[in-house]
Amino acid sequence: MIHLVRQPIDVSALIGAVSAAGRGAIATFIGLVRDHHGGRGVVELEYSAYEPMANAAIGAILEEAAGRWPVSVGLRHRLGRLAIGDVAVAIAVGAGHRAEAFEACRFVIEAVKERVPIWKRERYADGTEAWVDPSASGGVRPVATPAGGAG
Amino acid sequence: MIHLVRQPIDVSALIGAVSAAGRGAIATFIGLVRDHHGGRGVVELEYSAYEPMANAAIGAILEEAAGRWPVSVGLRHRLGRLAIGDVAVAIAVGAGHRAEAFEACRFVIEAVKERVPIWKRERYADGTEAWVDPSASGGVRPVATPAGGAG
Amino acid sequence: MPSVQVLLFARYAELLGTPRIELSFEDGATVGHLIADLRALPGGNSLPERPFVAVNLEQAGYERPLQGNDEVAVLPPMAGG
Amino acid sequence: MPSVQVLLFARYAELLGTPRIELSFEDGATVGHLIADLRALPGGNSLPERPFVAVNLEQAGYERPLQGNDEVAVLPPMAGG
Repeated sequence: MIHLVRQPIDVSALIGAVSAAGRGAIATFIGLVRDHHGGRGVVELEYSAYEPMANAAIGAILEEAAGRWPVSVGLRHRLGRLAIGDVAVAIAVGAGHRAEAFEACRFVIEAVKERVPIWKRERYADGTEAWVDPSASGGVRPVATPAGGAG
Repeated sequence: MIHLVRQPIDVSALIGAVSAAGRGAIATFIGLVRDHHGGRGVVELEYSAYEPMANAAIGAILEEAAGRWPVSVGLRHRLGRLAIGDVAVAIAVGAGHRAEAFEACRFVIEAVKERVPIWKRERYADGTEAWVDPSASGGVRPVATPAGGAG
Repeated sequence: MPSVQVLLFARYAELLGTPRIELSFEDGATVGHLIADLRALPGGNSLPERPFVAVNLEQAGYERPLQGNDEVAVLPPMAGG
Repeated sequence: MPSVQVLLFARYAELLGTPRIELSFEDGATVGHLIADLRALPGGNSLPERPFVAVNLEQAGYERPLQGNDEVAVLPPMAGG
Protein backbone atom coordinates (compact mmCIF):
# COMPACT_ATOMS: atom_id res chain seq x y z
CA MET A 1 0.00 0.00 0.00
CA ILE A 2 1.36 3.43 -0.95
CA HIS A 3 0.72 5.83 1.91
CA LEU A 4 2.93 8.63 0.54
CA VAL A 5 1.55 10.72 -2.30
CA ARG A 6 2.68 13.70 -4.32
CA GLN A 7 -0.77 14.70 -5.53
CA PRO A 8 -3.52 16.37 -3.47
CA ILE A 9 -5.08 13.99 -0.96
CA ASP A 10 -8.66 12.93 -1.67
CA VAL A 11 -10.15 12.86 1.83
CA SER A 12 -13.56 11.70 0.62
CA ALA A 13 -12.06 8.67 -1.08
CA LEU A 14 -10.13 7.84 2.07
CA ILE A 15 -13.33 8.03 4.13
CA GLY A 16 -15.15 5.90 1.58
CA ALA A 17 -12.45 3.25 1.75
CA VAL A 18 -12.99 2.66 5.49
CA SER A 19 -16.79 2.84 5.32
CA ALA A 20 -18.59 -0.49 5.31
CA ALA A 21 -22.13 -1.56 6.05
CA GLY A 22 -21.18 -2.95 9.44
CA ARG A 23 -19.26 0.15 10.57
CA GLY A 24 -21.25 2.96 12.11
CA ALA A 25 -18.49 5.31 13.20
CA ILE A 26 -15.75 7.05 11.28
CA ALA A 27 -13.21 9.34 12.90
CA THR A 28 -10.81 11.30 10.77
CA PHE A 29 -7.86 13.54 11.36
CA ILE A 30 -6.68 16.00 8.74
CA GLY A 31 -3.49 18.01 9.08
CA LEU A 32 -3.41 21.21 7.04
CA VAL A 33 -0.49 23.48 6.24
CA ARG A 34 -0.75 26.41 8.63
CA ASP A 35 0.21 29.98 7.77
CA HIS A 36 2.38 30.39 10.85
CA HIS A 37 4.83 28.50 13.04
CA GLY A 38 6.59 29.72 16.14
CA GLY A 39 5.34 33.25 15.56
CA ARG A 40 6.64 33.45 11.98
CA GLY A 41 4.56 33.69 8.84
CA VAL A 42 4.86 30.57 6.68
CA VAL A 43 4.26 30.88 2.94
CA GLU A 44 5.10 27.37 1.71
CA LEU A 45 6.69 24.15 2.81
CA GLU A 46 8.22 21.01 1.46
CA TYR A 47 7.92 17.50 2.86
CA SER A 48 10.55 14.89 2.07
CA ALA A 49 10.89 11.33 3.32
CA TYR A 50 13.04 8.24 3.42
CA GLU A 51 10.30 6.76 1.33
CA PRO A 52 10.67 2.98 1.64
CA MET A 53 11.14 3.21 5.40
CA ALA A 54 8.33 5.75 5.79
CA ASN A 55 5.91 3.55 3.88
CA ALA A 56 6.90 0.53 5.94
CA ALA A 57 6.65 2.49 9.20
CA ILE A 58 3.17 3.75 8.34
CA GLY A 59 2.11 0.24 7.36
CA ALA A 60 3.34 -1.06 10.73
CA ILE A 61 1.42 1.68 12.58
CA LEU A 62 -1.81 0.86 10.75
CA GLU A 63 -1.34 -2.83 11.49
CA GLU A 64 -0.73 -2.07 15.14
CA ALA A 65 -3.93 0.01 15.27
CA ALA A 66 -5.94 -2.76 13.61
CA GLY A 67 -4.52 -5.20 16.15
CA ARG A 68 -5.43 -3.06 19.16
CA TRP A 69 -8.93 -2.03 18.05
CA PRO A 70 -11.49 -3.59 15.69
CA VAL A 71 -11.00 -0.88 13.10
CA SER A 72 -10.15 -0.29 9.48
CA VAL A 73 -7.64 2.53 8.91
CA GLY A 74 -6.52 4.50 5.87
CA LEU A 75 -3.76 7.11 5.75
CA ARG A 76 -2.21 9.39 3.17
CA HIS A 77 0.76 11.69 3.75
CA ARG A 78 1.71 14.22 1.12
CA LEU A 79 5.27 14.82 -0.05
CA GLY A 80 6.75 17.67 -2.08
CA ARG A 81 5.87 21.36 -2.07
CA LEU A 82 2.64 22.36 -0.31
CA ALA A 83 0.84 25.66 -0.06
CA ILE A 84 -1.01 27.09 2.93
CA GLY A 85 -4.24 25.19 3.52
CA ASP A 86 -3.17 22.07 1.64
CA VAL A 87 -3.89 18.73 3.27
CA ALA A 88 -0.56 17.37 4.53
CA VAL A 89 -1.87 14.22 6.15
CA ALA A 90 -5.27 12.53 6.38
CA ILE A 91 -6.27 9.56 8.51
CA ALA A 92 -9.66 7.86 8.39
CA VAL A 93 -10.73 5.18 10.86
CA GLY A 94 -13.87 3.10 10.39
CA ALA A 95 -15.18 1.27 13.46
CA GLY A 96 -18.30 -0.26 14.91
CA HIS A 97 -18.38 2.28 17.72
CA ARG A 98 -17.15 5.80 18.19
CA ALA A 99 -14.82 5.25 21.16
CA GLU A 100 -12.68 2.83 19.15
CA ALA A 101 -12.69 5.14 16.14
CA PHE A 102 -11.48 8.15 18.15
CA GLU A 103 -8.86 6.19 20.09
CA ALA A 104 -7.38 4.51 17.05
CA CYS A 105 -7.32 7.78 15.06
CA ARG A 106 -5.50 9.58 17.85
CA PHE A 107 -3.05 6.70 18.24
CA VAL A 108 -2.21 6.75 14.53
CA ILE A 109 -1.47 10.47 14.26
CA GLU A 110 0.69 10.42 17.40
CA ALA A 111 2.64 7.41 16.13
CA VAL A 112 3.12 9.00 12.69
CA LYS A 113 4.66 12.08 14.29
CA GLU A 114 7.01 9.97 16.41
CA ARG A 115 8.07 7.13 14.16
CA VAL A 116 7.87 7.98 10.46
CA PRO A 117 10.96 9.41 8.71
CA ILE A 118 9.42 12.47 7.10
CA TRP A 119 10.92 15.97 7.22
CA LYS A 120 9.49 19.42 6.70
CA ARG A 121 11.26 22.50 5.40
CA GLU A 122 9.37 25.76 5.84
CA ARG A 123 9.72 28.95 3.83
CA TYR A 124 8.79 32.14 5.67
CA ALA A 125 7.30 35.46 4.69
CA ASP A 126 10.75 37.08 5.11
CA GLY A 127 12.26 34.74 2.50
CA THR A 128 14.24 32.60 4.96
CA GLU A 129 13.80 28.85 5.35
CA ALA A 130 14.28 26.33 8.16
CA TRP A 131 13.89 22.65 8.98
CA VAL A 132 11.15 21.82 11.43
CA ASP A 133 12.64 19.99 14.41
CA PRO A 134 10.36 19.34 17.37
CA SER A 135 13.46 18.65 19.51
CA ALA A 136 15.00 22.09 18.85
CA SER A 137 14.27 25.21 20.88
CA GLY A 138 11.87 27.25 18.77
CA GLY A 139 10.88 24.10 16.89
CA VAL A 140 13.18 24.65 13.90
CA ARG A 141 16.84 24.44 12.92
CA PRO A 142 18.46 26.67 10.33
CA VAL A 143 19.08 25.44 6.84
CA ALA A 144 22.68 24.19 6.74
CA THR A 145 25.44 25.62 4.63
CA PRO A 146 26.72 22.76 2.46
CA ALA A 147 30.09 21.29 3.41
CA GLY A 148 32.83 23.09 1.52
CA GLY A 149 30.53 26.06 0.89
CA ALA A 150 31.36 29.68 1.61
CA GLY A 151 30.19 29.64 5.24
CA MET B 1 -27.90 28.05 11.61
CA ILE B 2 -29.76 25.00 10.33
CA HIS B 3 -28.08 21.90 11.67
CA LEU B 4 -30.85 19.49 10.66
CA VAL B 5 -31.06 18.52 7.01
CA ARG B 6 -33.20 16.23 4.89
CA GLN B 7 -30.73 15.93 2.01
CA PRO B 8 -27.47 13.92 1.98
CA ILE B 9 -24.79 15.51 4.13
CA ASP B 10 -21.82 17.01 2.26
CA VAL B 11 -18.92 16.10 4.54
CA SER B 12 -16.34 17.84 2.35
CA ALA B 13 -18.22 21.12 2.54
CA LEU B 14 -18.45 20.79 6.31
CA ILE B 15 -14.70 20.20 6.53
CA GLY B 16 -14.06 23.15 4.23
CA ALA B 17 -16.19 25.40 6.43
CA VAL B 18 -13.98 24.84 9.48
CA SER B 19 -10.69 25.02 7.59
CA ALA B 20 -8.84 28.31 7.80
CA ALA B 21 -5.27 29.38 7.17
CA GLY B 22 -4.50 29.54 10.87
CA ARG B 23 -5.92 26.13 11.71
CA GLY B 24 -3.68 23.14 11.21
CA ALA B 25 -5.82 20.35 12.65
CA ILE B 26 -9.26 19.09 11.72
CA ALA B 27 -10.95 16.23 13.51
CA THR B 28 -14.20 14.85 12.19
CA PHE B 29 -16.73 12.32 13.32
CA ILE B 30 -19.15 10.71 10.89
CA GLY B 31 -21.99 8.46 11.99
CA LEU B 32 -23.22 6.06 9.32
CA VAL B 33 -26.37 3.93 9.26
CA ARG B 34 -25.29 0.41 10.24
CA ASP B 35 -26.78 -2.76 8.83
CA HIS B 36 -27.36 -4.29 12.26
CA HIS B 37 -28.43 -3.35 15.78
CA GLY B 38 -28.68 -5.60 18.79
CA GLY B 39 -28.10 -8.66 16.65
CA ARG B 40 -30.89 -7.85 14.18
CA GLY B 41 -30.45 -6.95 10.54
CA VAL B 42 -31.45 -3.34 9.83
CA VAL B 43 -32.62 -2.42 6.33
CA GLU B 44 -33.67 1.21 6.75
CA LEU B 45 -34.36 3.79 9.41
CA GLU B 46 -36.08 7.07 9.92
CA TYR B 47 -34.93 9.98 12.06
CA SER B 48 -37.42 12.50 13.40
CA ALA B 49 -36.89 15.46 15.71
CA TYR B 50 -38.53 18.17 17.72
CA GLU B 51 -36.90 20.44 15.19
CA PRO B 52 -36.83 23.90 16.80
CA MET B 53 -35.58 22.47 20.10
CA ALA B 54 -33.09 20.16 18.38
CA ASN B 55 -31.62 23.03 16.37
CA ALA B 56 -31.36 25.17 19.49
CA ALA B 57 -29.81 22.32 21.49
CA ILE B 58 -27.19 21.68 18.81
CA GLY B 59 -26.43 25.39 18.62
CA ALA B 60 -25.90 25.46 22.38
CA ILE B 61 -23.57 22.44 22.22
CA LEU B 62 -21.46 24.05 19.49
CA GLU B 63 -21.27 27.28 21.47
CA GLU B 64 -20.21 25.37 24.56
CA ALA B 65 -17.47 23.62 22.58
CA ALA B 66 -16.21 26.90 21.15
CA GLY B 67 -16.14 28.32 24.69
CA ARG B 68 -14.14 25.42 26.12
CA TRP B 69 -11.61 25.05 23.30
CA PRO B 70 -10.27 27.48 20.65
CA VAL B 71 -12.07 25.68 17.85
CA SER B 72 -14.50 26.19 15.03
CA VAL B 73 -17.21 23.50 14.80
CA GLY B 74 -19.72 22.50 12.14
CA LEU B 75 -22.43 19.84 12.48
CA ARG B 76 -25.15 18.37 10.31
CA HIS B 77 -27.69 15.78 11.40
CA ARG B 78 -29.91 14.11 8.84
CA LEU B 79 -33.67 13.62 9.28
CA GLY B 80 -36.13 11.45 7.35
CA ARG B 81 -35.59 8.03 5.82
CA LEU B 82 -32.02 6.78 5.52
CA ALA B 83 -30.53 3.71 3.89
CA ILE B 84 -27.65 1.56 5.13
CA GLY B 85 -24.36 3.43 4.78
CA ASP B 86 -25.93 6.89 4.64
CA VAL B 87 -24.30 9.61 6.73
CA ALA B 88 -26.59 10.25 9.70
CA VAL B 89 -24.45 12.84 11.45
CA ALA B 90 -21.21 14.62 10.63
CA ILE B 91 -19.13 16.84 12.89
CA ALA B 92 -16.04 18.76 11.79
CA VAL B 93 -13.78 20.62 14.21
CA GLY B 94 -11.03 22.97 13.07
CA ALA B 95 -8.34 23.85 15.62
CA GLY B 96 -4.80 25.09 15.90
CA HIS B 97 -3.67 21.81 17.43
CA ARG B 98 -4.82 18.23 17.27
CA ALA B 99 -5.50 17.67 20.98
CA GLU B 100 -8.14 20.40 21.00
CA ALA B 101 -9.66 19.17 17.76
CA PHE B 102 -10.07 15.60 19.05
CA GLU B 103 -11.37 16.64 22.47
CA ALA B 104 -13.93 19.06 21.10
CA CYS B 105 -15.12 16.59 18.46
CA ARG B 106 -15.63 13.86 21.05
CA PHE B 107 -17.43 16.27 23.37
CA VAL B 108 -19.84 17.33 20.64
CA ILE B 109 -20.91 13.83 19.58
CA GLU B 110 -21.39 12.73 23.19
CA ALA B 111 -23.49 15.83 23.94
CA VAL B 112 -25.59 15.36 20.80
CA LYS B 113 -26.46 11.84 21.86
CA GLU B 114 -27.46 12.99 25.34
CA ARG B 115 -29.19 16.28 24.81
CA VAL B 116 -30.75 16.65 21.37
CA PRO B 117 -34.40 15.60 20.85
CA ILE B 118 -33.98 13.31 17.86
CA TRP B 119 -35.55 9.85 17.53
CA LYS B 120 -34.74 6.86 15.39
CA ARG B 121 -37.12 4.20 14.13
CA GLU B 122 -35.50 1.12 12.65
CA ARG B 123 -36.93 -1.32 10.13
CA TYR B 124 -35.54 -4.84 10.25
CA ALA B 125 -34.90 -7.56 7.73
CA ASP B 126 -37.89 -9.50 9.13
CA GLY B 127 -40.24 -6.59 8.35
CA THR B 128 -40.75 -5.46 11.96
CA GLU B 129 -39.90 -2.00 13.26
CA ALA B 130 -38.87 -0.53 16.60
CA TRP B 131 -37.88 2.74 18.27
CA VAL B 132 -34.27 2.97 19.35
CA ASP B 133 -34.13 3.67 23.08
CA PRO B 134 -30.71 3.55 24.75
CA SER B 135 -32.48 3.28 28.14
CA ALA B 136 -34.39 0.11 27.20
CA SER B 137 -33.07 -3.40 27.61
CA GLY B 138 -31.99 -4.50 24.14
CA GLY B 139 -31.74 -0.86 23.08
CA VAL B 140 -35.16 -0.64 21.45
CA ARG B 141 -38.86 -0.42 22.31
CA PRO B 142 -41.63 -1.86 20.19
CA VAL B 143 -43.65 0.34 17.93
CA ALA B 144 -46.81 1.26 19.85
CA THR B 145 -50.33 0.32 18.87
CA PRO B 146 -52.25 3.60 18.53
CA ALA B 147 -54.73 4.43 21.30
CA GLY B 148 -58.13 3.04 20.42
CA GLY B 149 -56.54 0.58 17.99
CA ALA B 150 -57.13 -3.16 17.92
CA GLY B 151 -54.45 -3.99 20.55
CA MET C 1 -59.76 27.77 31.67
CA PRO C 2 -56.38 28.48 30.05
CA SER C 3 -54.85 25.79 27.88
CA VAL C 4 -51.49 24.61 26.56
CA GLN C 5 -50.38 22.80 23.43
CA VAL C 6 -48.87 19.43 24.26
CA LEU C 7 -46.55 18.01 21.61
CA LEU C 8 -45.87 14.28 21.51
CA PHE C 9 -43.06 12.67 19.56
CA ALA C 10 -42.00 9.32 18.19
CA ARG C 11 -43.26 6.42 20.32
CA TYR C 12 -45.22 8.72 22.67
CA ALA C 13 -47.20 10.11 19.72
CA GLU C 14 -48.01 6.52 18.77
CA LEU C 15 -49.12 5.64 22.30
CA LEU C 16 -51.55 8.58 22.45
CA GLY C 17 -52.50 8.27 18.79
CA THR C 18 -51.67 11.92 18.04
CA PRO C 19 -48.69 14.28 17.83
CA ARG C 20 -50.53 17.21 19.43
CA ILE C 21 -53.20 17.67 22.10
CA GLU C 22 -54.61 20.87 23.55
CA LEU C 23 -55.18 20.46 27.29
CA SER C 24 -56.82 22.98 29.57
CA PHE C 25 -55.57 23.47 33.12
CA GLU C 26 -56.64 25.08 36.39
CA ASP C 27 -54.87 28.08 37.85
CA GLY C 28 -51.72 26.98 39.67
CA ALA C 29 -51.37 23.72 37.75
CA THR C 30 -47.82 22.52 37.09
CA VAL C 31 -46.05 20.41 34.50
CA GLY C 32 -46.53 17.49 36.88
CA HIS C 33 -50.32 17.96 36.88
CA LEU C 34 -50.32 18.10 33.08
CA ILE C 35 -48.40 14.83 32.81
CA ALA C 36 -50.88 13.22 35.20
CA ASP C 37 -53.76 14.43 33.00
CA LEU C 38 -51.97 13.13 29.92
CA ARG C 39 -51.47 9.71 31.49
CA ALA C 40 -55.22 9.54 32.20
CA LEU C 41 -56.04 9.79 28.49
CA PRO C 42 -56.59 6.65 26.36
CA GLY C 43 -53.16 5.11 25.76
CA GLY C 44 -51.54 7.53 28.21
CA ASN C 45 -50.96 4.96 30.93
CA SER C 46 -48.24 3.44 28.72
CA LEU C 47 -46.19 6.61 29.09
CA PRO C 48 -43.47 6.41 31.74
CA GLU C 49 -44.39 8.04 35.03
CA ARG C 50 -41.92 10.87 34.62
CA PRO C 51 -41.13 11.46 30.97
CA PHE C 52 -38.67 14.17 30.00
CA VAL C 53 -40.51 17.47 29.40
CA ALA C 54 -39.58 20.70 27.65
CA VAL C 55 -41.57 23.93 27.94
CA ASN C 56 -41.05 26.49 25.19
CA LEU C 57 -37.98 24.58 23.89
CA GLU C 58 -36.23 24.38 27.28
CA GLN C 59 -36.00 21.40 29.61
CA ALA C 60 -38.55 21.90 32.41
CA GLY C 61 -39.01 20.47 35.92
CA TYR C 62 -42.28 18.99 37.15
CA GLU C 63 -42.86 21.82 39.67
CA ARG C 64 -42.93 24.45 36.96
CA PRO C 65 -46.29 26.31 36.85
CA LEU C 66 -48.07 26.27 33.51
CA GLN C 67 -48.92 29.46 31.66
CA GLY C 68 -51.49 29.93 28.93
CA ASN C 69 -49.99 29.35 25.45
CA ASP C 70 -47.01 27.38 26.79
CA GLU C 71 -45.76 24.79 24.31
CA VAL C 72 -45.17 21.65 26.32
CA ALA C 73 -43.25 18.83 24.63
CA VAL C 74 -43.10 15.31 26.03
CA LEU C 75 -39.88 13.71 24.84
CA PRO C 76 -38.98 10.02 24.55
CA PRO C 77 -35.39 8.99 25.30
CA MET C 78 -33.15 10.68 22.77
CA ALA C 79 -31.56 8.59 20.04
CA GLY C 80 -29.76 11.04 17.77
CA GLY C 81 -26.18 10.82 16.57
CA MET D 1 37.33 -3.73 2.68
CA PRO D 2 33.54 -4.13 2.60
CA SER D 3 31.45 -1.00 2.29
CA VAL D 4 27.96 0.29 3.04
CA GLN D 5 25.74 2.91 1.50
CA VAL D 6 25.04 5.73 3.90
CA LEU D 7 21.90 7.75 3.15
CA LEU D 8 21.56 11.26 4.53
CA PHE D 9 18.32 13.21 4.65
CA ALA D 10 17.01 16.72 5.04
CA ARG D 11 19.32 18.90 7.15
CA TYR D 12 21.91 16.13 7.51
CA ALA D 13 22.26 15.89 3.73
CA GLU D 14 22.85 19.64 3.69
CA LEU D 15 25.47 19.43 6.43
CA LEU D 16 27.46 16.79 4.56
CA GLY D 17 26.72 18.27 1.15
CA THR D 18 25.33 15.00 -0.25
CA PRO D 19 22.42 12.62 0.19
CA ARG D 20 24.54 9.48 -0.21
CA ILE D 21 28.06 8.38 0.68
CA GLU D 22 29.70 5.00 0.30
CA LEU D 23 31.89 4.26 3.31
CA SER D 24 34.16 1.25 3.72
CA PHE D 25 34.56 -0.40 7.12
CA GLU D 26 36.85 -2.88 8.86
CA ASP D 27 35.68 -6.29 9.95
CA GLY D 28 33.79 -6.07 13.23
CA ALA D 29 32.90 -2.39 12.79
CA THR D 30 29.55 -1.27 14.19
CA VAL D 31 26.98 1.42 13.46
CA GLY D 32 28.72 3.47 16.14
CA HIS D 33 32.04 3.29 14.30
CA LEU D 34 30.35 4.34 11.07
CA ILE D 35 28.78 7.38 12.71
CA ALA D 36 32.19 8.35 14.10
CA ASP D 37 33.68 8.09 10.59
CA LEU D 38 30.83 10.16 9.21
CA ARG D 39 31.33 12.87 11.83
CA ALA D 40 35.00 13.08 10.81
CA LEU D 41 34.07 14.07 7.24
CA PRO D 42 33.86 17.75 6.18
CA GLY D 43 30.65 19.15 7.70
CA GLY D 44 30.13 15.98 9.72
CA ASN D 45 31.01 17.52 13.06
CA SER D 46 27.74 19.45 12.90
CA LEU D 47 25.80 16.20 13.16
CA PRO D 48 24.58 15.36 16.64
CA GLU D 49 26.75 12.85 18.48
CA ARG D 50 24.16 10.12 18.37
CA PRO D 51 21.78 10.64 15.47
CA PHE D 52 18.93 8.20 14.91
CA VAL D 53 20.04 5.41 12.56
CA ALA D 54 18.17 2.83 10.50
CA VAL D 55 19.79 -0.18 8.86
CA ASN D 56 17.91 -1.80 5.98
CA LEU D 57 14.76 0.19 6.86
CA GLU D 58 14.72 -0.78 10.56
CA GLN D 59 15.79 1.31 13.53
CA ALA D 60 19.26 0.13 14.61
CA GLY D 61 21.34 0.40 17.75
CA TYR D 62 24.93 1.65 17.81
CA GLU D 63 26.32 -1.76 18.78
CA ARG D 64 24.98 -3.42 15.66
CA PRO D 65 27.78 -4.91 13.51
CA LEU D 66 27.87 -3.71 9.90
CA GLN D 67 27.54 -6.09 6.99
CA GLY D 68 28.58 -5.49 3.41
CA ASN D 69 25.74 -3.97 1.34
CA ASP D 70 23.86 -2.72 4.40
CA GLU D 71 21.85 0.42 3.68
CA VAL D 72 22.49 2.74 6.61
CA ALA D 73 20.26 5.80 6.90
CA VAL D 74 21.02 8.68 9.25
CA LEU D 75 17.75 10.34 10.17
CA PRO D 76 17.13 13.86 11.49
CA PRO D 77 14.34 14.32 14.04
CA MET D 78 11.08 13.36 12.40
CA ALA D 79 8.62 16.06 11.47
CA GLY D 80 5.79 14.38 9.63
CA GLY D 81 2.10 14.67 10.29
